[in-house]
Amino acid sequence: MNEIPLTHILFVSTALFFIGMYGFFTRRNMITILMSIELILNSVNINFVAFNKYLFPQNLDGIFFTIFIISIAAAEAAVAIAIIINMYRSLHSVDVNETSELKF
Amino acid sequence: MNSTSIMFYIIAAFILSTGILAVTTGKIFRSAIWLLFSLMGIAALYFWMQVEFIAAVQIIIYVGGIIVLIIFSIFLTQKSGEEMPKPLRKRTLFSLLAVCFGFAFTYLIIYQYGFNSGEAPFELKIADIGMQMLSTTEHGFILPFEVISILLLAALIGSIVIAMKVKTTEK
Amino acid sequence: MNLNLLILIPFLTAMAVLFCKGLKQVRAVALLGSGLQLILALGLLYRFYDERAAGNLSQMLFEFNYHWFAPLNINYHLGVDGISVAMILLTSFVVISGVLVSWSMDTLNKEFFFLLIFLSMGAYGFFMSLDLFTMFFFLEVAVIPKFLLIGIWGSGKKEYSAMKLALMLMGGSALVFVGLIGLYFNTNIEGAHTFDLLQISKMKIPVEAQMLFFPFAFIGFGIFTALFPFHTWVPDGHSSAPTAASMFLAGISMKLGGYGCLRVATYLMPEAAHAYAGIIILLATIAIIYGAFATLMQTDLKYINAYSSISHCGFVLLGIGMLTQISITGAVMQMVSHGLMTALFFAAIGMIYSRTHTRMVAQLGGLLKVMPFISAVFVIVGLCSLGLPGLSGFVAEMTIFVGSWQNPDVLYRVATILACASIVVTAVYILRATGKTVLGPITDTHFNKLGDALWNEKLAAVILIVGIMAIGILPFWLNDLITPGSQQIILQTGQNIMLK
Amino acid sequence: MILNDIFILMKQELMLLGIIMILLIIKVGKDWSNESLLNLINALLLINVMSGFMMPAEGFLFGDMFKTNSLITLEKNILNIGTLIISLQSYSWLKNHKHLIEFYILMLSTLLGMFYMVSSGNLLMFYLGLELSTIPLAAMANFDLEKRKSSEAALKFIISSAFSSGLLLFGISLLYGTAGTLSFTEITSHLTNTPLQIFSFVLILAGFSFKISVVPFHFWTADVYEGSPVAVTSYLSVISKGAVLFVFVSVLYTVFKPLAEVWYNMLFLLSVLTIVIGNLFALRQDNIKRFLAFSSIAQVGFILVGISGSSQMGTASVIYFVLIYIFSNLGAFGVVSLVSAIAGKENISDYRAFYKTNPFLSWVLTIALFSLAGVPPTAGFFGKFFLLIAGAEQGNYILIAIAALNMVISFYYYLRIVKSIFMDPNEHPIEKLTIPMMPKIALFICLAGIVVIGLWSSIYEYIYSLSTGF
Amino acid sequence: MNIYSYIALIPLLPFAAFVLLGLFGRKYFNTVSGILGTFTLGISTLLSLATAYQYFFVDGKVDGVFTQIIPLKYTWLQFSPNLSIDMGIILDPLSVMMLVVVTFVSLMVHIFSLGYMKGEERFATYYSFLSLFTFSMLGLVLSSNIFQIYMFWELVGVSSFLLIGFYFEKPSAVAAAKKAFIVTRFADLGFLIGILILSFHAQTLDFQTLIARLTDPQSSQMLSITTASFMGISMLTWGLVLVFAGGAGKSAMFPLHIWLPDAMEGPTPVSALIHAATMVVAGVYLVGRLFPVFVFDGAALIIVTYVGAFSALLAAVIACTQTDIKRVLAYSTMSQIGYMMFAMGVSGKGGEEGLGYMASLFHLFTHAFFKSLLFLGAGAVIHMVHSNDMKDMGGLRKLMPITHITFLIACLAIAGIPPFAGFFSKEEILLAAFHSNKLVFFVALFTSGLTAFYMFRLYFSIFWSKETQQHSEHHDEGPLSMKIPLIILGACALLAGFAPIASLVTSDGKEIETHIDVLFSLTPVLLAITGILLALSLYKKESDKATKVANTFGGFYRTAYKKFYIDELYLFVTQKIIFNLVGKPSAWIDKNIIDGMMNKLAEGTGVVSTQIKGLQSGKVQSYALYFFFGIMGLSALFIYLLK
Repeated sequence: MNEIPLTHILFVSTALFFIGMYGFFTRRNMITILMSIELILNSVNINFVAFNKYLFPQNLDGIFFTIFIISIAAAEAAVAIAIIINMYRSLHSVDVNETSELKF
Repeated sequence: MNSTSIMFYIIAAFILSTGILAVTTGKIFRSAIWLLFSLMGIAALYFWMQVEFIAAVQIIIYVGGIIVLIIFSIFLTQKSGEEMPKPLRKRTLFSLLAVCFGFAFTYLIIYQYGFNSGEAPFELKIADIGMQMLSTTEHGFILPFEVISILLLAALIGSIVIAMKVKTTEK
Repeated sequence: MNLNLLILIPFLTAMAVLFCKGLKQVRAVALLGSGLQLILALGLLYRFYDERAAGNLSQMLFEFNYHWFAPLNINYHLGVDGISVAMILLTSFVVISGVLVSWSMDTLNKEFFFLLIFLSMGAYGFFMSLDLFTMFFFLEVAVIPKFLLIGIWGSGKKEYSAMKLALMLMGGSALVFVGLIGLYFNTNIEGAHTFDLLQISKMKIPVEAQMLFFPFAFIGFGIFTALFPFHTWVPDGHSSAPTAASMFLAGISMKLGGYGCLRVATYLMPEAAHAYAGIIILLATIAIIYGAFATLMQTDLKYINAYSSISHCGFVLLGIGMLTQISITGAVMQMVSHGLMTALFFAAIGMIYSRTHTRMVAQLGGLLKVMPFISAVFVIVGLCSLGLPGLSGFVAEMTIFVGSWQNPDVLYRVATILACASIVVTAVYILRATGKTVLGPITDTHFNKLGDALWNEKLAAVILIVGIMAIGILPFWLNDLITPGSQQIILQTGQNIMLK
Repeated sequence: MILNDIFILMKQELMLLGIIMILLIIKVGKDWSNESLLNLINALLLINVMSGFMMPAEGFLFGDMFKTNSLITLEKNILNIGTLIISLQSYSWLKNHKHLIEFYILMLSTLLGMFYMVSSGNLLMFYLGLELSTIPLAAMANFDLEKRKSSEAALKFIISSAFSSGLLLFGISLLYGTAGTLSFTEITSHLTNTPLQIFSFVLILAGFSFKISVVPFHFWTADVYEGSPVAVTSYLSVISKGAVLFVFVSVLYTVFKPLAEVWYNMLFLLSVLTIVIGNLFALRQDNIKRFLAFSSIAQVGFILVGISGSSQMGTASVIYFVLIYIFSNLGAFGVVSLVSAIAGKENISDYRAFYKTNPFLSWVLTIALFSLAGVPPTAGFFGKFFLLIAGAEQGNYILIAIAALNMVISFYYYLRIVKSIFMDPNEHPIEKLTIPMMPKIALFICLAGIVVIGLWSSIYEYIYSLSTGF
Repeated sequence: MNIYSYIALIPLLPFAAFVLLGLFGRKYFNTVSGILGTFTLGISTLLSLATAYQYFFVDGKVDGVFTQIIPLKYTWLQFSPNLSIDMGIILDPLSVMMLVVVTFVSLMVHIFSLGYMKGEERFATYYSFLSLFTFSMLGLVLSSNIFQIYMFWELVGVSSFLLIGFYFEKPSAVAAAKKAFIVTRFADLGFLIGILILSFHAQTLDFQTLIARLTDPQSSQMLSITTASFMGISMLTWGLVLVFAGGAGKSAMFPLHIWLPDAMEGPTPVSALIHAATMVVAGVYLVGRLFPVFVFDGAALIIVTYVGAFSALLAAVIACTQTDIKRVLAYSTMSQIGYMMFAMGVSGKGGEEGLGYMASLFHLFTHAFFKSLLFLGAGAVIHMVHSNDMKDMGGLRKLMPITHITFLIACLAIAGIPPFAGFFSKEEILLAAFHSNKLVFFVALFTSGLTAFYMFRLYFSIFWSKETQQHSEHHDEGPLSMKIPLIILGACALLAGFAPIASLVTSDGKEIETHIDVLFSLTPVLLAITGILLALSLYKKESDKATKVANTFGGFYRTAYKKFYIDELYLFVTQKIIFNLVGKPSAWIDKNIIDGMMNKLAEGTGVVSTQIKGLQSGKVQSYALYFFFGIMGLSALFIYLLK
């Protein structure tokens, strides 16, 4: 296990983070944007777990942080989806580009 | 290079490739499925890192909860299999540049930092998690636990209010 | 003498005005309040002489010091010297006549008088402040009411003018603010900073800091007093404002700037004042000459007075820039004189306008026949403006000229000569305006039906004329009042070019 | 013993929890009329405000999860007062709202989140508090359920804040990776000027900046402010912002102290950007809420100037300014909310000739705007003055000069509204509004605050005595 | 305090009259205001005569020399410990003589106006202005301080403005008033700067001290003013020349004379008072006052000489061509003042050298009487004919005998025919010129011939020429109040030449011996008679001889008739150059460039604001992108660039 350097794991998380970010920037569907955010949060989770495990094993701070992030992600997703659904009712679309009534 | 490391690279490749697919696929339902795979890959990574508890939570909440929620919402708002509108080309270009640059930059910094692995062995006991979760002392997480419960309550109420609108509009 | 009264009375008057019903009550209260102010100001003058006669030689009299914001060493510190007393007198004269002139203000009268009196409170506070923070506070108090006064009760392109005025003055006060902050952080009293004017004057501000912050403070205050090329708010602002507001604007508010230039910029940063004197004089001379020539071309009476104000306020700056005791005395005199004079001028223009409904010189004519009183006022103020002996303008301008001449630098001499030359141009435009408006044949037959000034207008004019003549005929009291103050400033600058 | 501590140290949070519980019970129980509910809730909030001032205590709870002292108590009290005012002001809007109780539950839970955030002693609690104060707010933004704009605002808010919290988390995780701890006090000792730590700091700074809408992290602000119900907008702009500012100052001053040189320069840059961009955008807005959004962005720029002073005065001035800002902004929002709720108009052009029909409201709005602009004798003048003094303490006069000159631009747009109210003619001005009791009380409180907080120096001196410097 | 304290009353009485009449006259006692004004002035006149007696004959002389007495002095404005404007009274031969002249002529004019201005609606106003003028003029001549004189100088200017513009409904009157004021104002600018220069170096504003310091070659002040120079010319010269410029403006010397003819728009008595006898000689008075200093600076005196001589000639030439009787008189005034000026200029200090000084003031004295007489006579004529143009007149000698006789006396006086007043004074002037400057002497000689010519041209045109007089309905010469002054002044014009000015008013206070050199005086008298005869031949009878003569001069005549186009030149300079090249550009620059800059600044901000609105596109993903850029930018900046 030790032969995998920590940076490799961080490579995965960073890459995932930017993949999520790319999705966030380009996707036009609100739900897929939400999905991209999940990717971002997951990459953070990997970071926390990896750091906790390989660098600071004395405490469980990272692990706990991960747990809380996961729960918050759930809450966030719930509210976001509620809003999206509400939005969909009036807009009849989930294209984020169409939600630009408020601008300038 | 032993089997665990090979395992790691396989998992890593899986996570990233499904992740890329999840954000690029044209069909939304497929996208959700790719996301599901990616999240499961992450769970596998947790397993690989021997933090089974997190892996379990990951599967339960993400795969069992959030993805399901997302798929429900997809069904509510979309016909499955329908092609999503293509992203704007200019935005794609910019995003790609930004993301590539960002990634290179970030990883370079991380890489240069030179993380060293700690000496102490890491042992994760689920009992510890339970104890600390409800402990009120130093490194006890009861307060965050309570806070998150309020957050979930509030999120619940908020979602209900917003989603409950159905009746009023249809009247 | 409690100086707080001079802030309290206007404040209470303003508040009382808000609770009045109907024009009659409102104006009665406003008149009462401004009358009280006048009495207080005269009382202050009397008490001031009294104290001085009794041998009280401290720089500031009637000091009141309250520790306001202790952590920042900000004090509510009031006190007066001769210069302040002169400015306070000026303010009280203009305020009461401003109230009288607005006697029959028909729209939103309550608000109008409230703002007027509120503005005067700012002016009083400013002139009495011995703490830079308090000073700045009152400076800004005096700005915003003008915006409303012009914007609501003005005429012509009033919104534009009001906005322009407010923004430029606020810009000025922003610069002042930077200057004040710079001063503040360069003071040191046992590790703490201070805003206290007297304390700062006693310590040495590093010369580099002075060189850096003097322009901020001076230009900032200069904008208030129509420093070229930041004078453009003057014509529009003055011409769009209602009569009383024009009077306040030109009579009081432009003086805030001159006073600030003197008391803050020059007094506290003497070395920098010397270093920048050339530029100040250059700008002041340009303002004087250029303002005068620009006035020549104006066709609207209010514009004429506004541009002439630029020219006249240039004298104030010139006097300050020359940095001799006489010229500074002259600058203060000019502030007082111009304040009274321009207020009267605007009052006269307002009276004419309210009757003939035009301010264009070309459309007016022969008013002496139908409204002799107003015309006489107009002529008197015109003569004061062109510096007729016996009226205040002469005394002030001559003091400045004599003072400026004491500065032996050739270029300064040239500036002085140019400034002197402007009095010829002044004569030209004043006589043009007077000749066309008051004299000559009546241009419009309906003028024949117009009446002369009412009692309130007469009273307002008489009050101001009394002020003008009190200075013009008996200038020594004002001179004696101001001179110790200007002496103090000159002593501060360290180079007394005064004749020995 | 610990229970006793909890009661004493966490009394403000417990009060809120109690109110939330009461509301839940009422919700589950029988139907109340909206009026009586509002009366009850406002009474409860009043009690909440008053109880905040009682029994001040100092200490830590649950390790470093929760800390409190008189400054933190004061900050919470300020937030409490603001919430009460908003609640009073929203009377007209809430009176006819079906989900009154839910609104309050959400609002109070966000407030609770802010309290935890303000009291947090480590990154986890900070993050949770932040999320607790954000996610329900998104739901609240959608509370004009019928309006598309409202849900658009909510959507933008939740998406943007999720994004920003993703970045913030990434930063936190990197910081955790380099410091090995989540505790504020311990992080400080692990901070060195390594690029990674600076990077993580930037990410965290961005997280903060997002919440307090610092340019270029501010873009959501205007859209969300415009679309949300006025009550939510005002809540977002004063309470949520204020809370994050409180944390921001203390985090910068204590946790990131070793990086002071870095963040000082960053704040310089950001504050200039924020003031300028905020001003430039505010110049040409017509929707008054959107306008207030940009003006509040510019205000934040000024606050950053004050923060950059990094001294006791900096802390004090920021808190003082937030206090003033709450009263001034709520004064403005109070009027806007009344007009919006009763007349349904939100454009500046609708306010033309407002003075003819509603002199009282006009004066309140004008004075509030003057206070925002920083015109004496309103408190805003003192607030801004002290912020800039604090900012100048580092000797950065360029920053002060830029800020001071930008104040002139800001004058322009504040005066523009005043001009509309007083000077512009209008064929169809907003009709004469009858102001219900509660909003009226709220307006008077705001007016009193605007006047008193500035002139009465004891308030500033009190805050100053509690503040800690660098 | 001493016995002369009452002198303060001399100016203050008219001032009181001014205030009283100005404030209440018109409303409450319009008709009697003339009497009131005249009465107060009468008291002043008596007082000044008493003063003259007291000073000249009782106690003015100390050791055979007239001394300056300062009976009163109050500090009016203390600039600095040694620089102050004092309000004081100075008594010396010069001021006492002027006191008499001013009060006396003013009194005559007051009396004359009683009849002349009768029925005028603004009768009280007229008298209040007259009183104001008298007050100012008296203040001027009594001033003990150079700044004090400047103040009264200005007041005189303004009262002249008010009086010229008295008929304010006439645009030409208003224009003339404006012109007079502005031109003299321009000159006063020089005066002011001169004062600044002199007072700066002398370190005093007080006449006595100033003169004492600037005439003592050893004093440090003298040293400072002569060593300091500007453009190679010493400050003393500058100061004196500039002061003289002020005097030249008031005294209508070339090239600042253009206001004087126009000033005739005012009521004729006013012209008699201000523009003949008193105010216009203020310049001479000023030079006389500072004469001790002038003597020390040859350059300044030369300028005074040539300006005076040239003005005398120029005015005489123009006067020959004018047809408006008042304008002819105006130019003759200018010419005579030119005499006084160059007399000052050719003078030296003390004894025989100081003849010019004495002659100048002597001429001032006599001129005051005959010139005011001429004006009042012209006023009487105008009163009757209702026209200023000599073409409308003629043959009036029978209708107005008193006027005719007195006018003739005055004409003879001005022409320098013995034994009329003008002869004596002019004689002294020519003598002084002869002794020091031949060129000037010949100019003066020629001018005196011209003077006789144009005066008699005037005289004949008015009183002879046409024999029948049809356009006048009332054959009355006017009320008694108009006749009495004419008679009194006529007597003065006849007798003033015998006044002992030579023994009283001299440059050093000592008496000088004068004697009439018959041989010397023959030439000018003959010349004058030639002039008279020429006029007689041309204008005695109505004929076209005069036009023929004019035609022979052709272009020169026209140019002279057009006053050498100096007015047009001024008009060109002021209207075209000052207005178009300075005034209009200033106004334009102000409106478009400076104000435009401010507006553009505001506009620019608005434009930028509109330009960047695209940033706020409403698309949440763009926002996120900017967010991300922000982070990347900040980190890149602070990690790599600012390390």
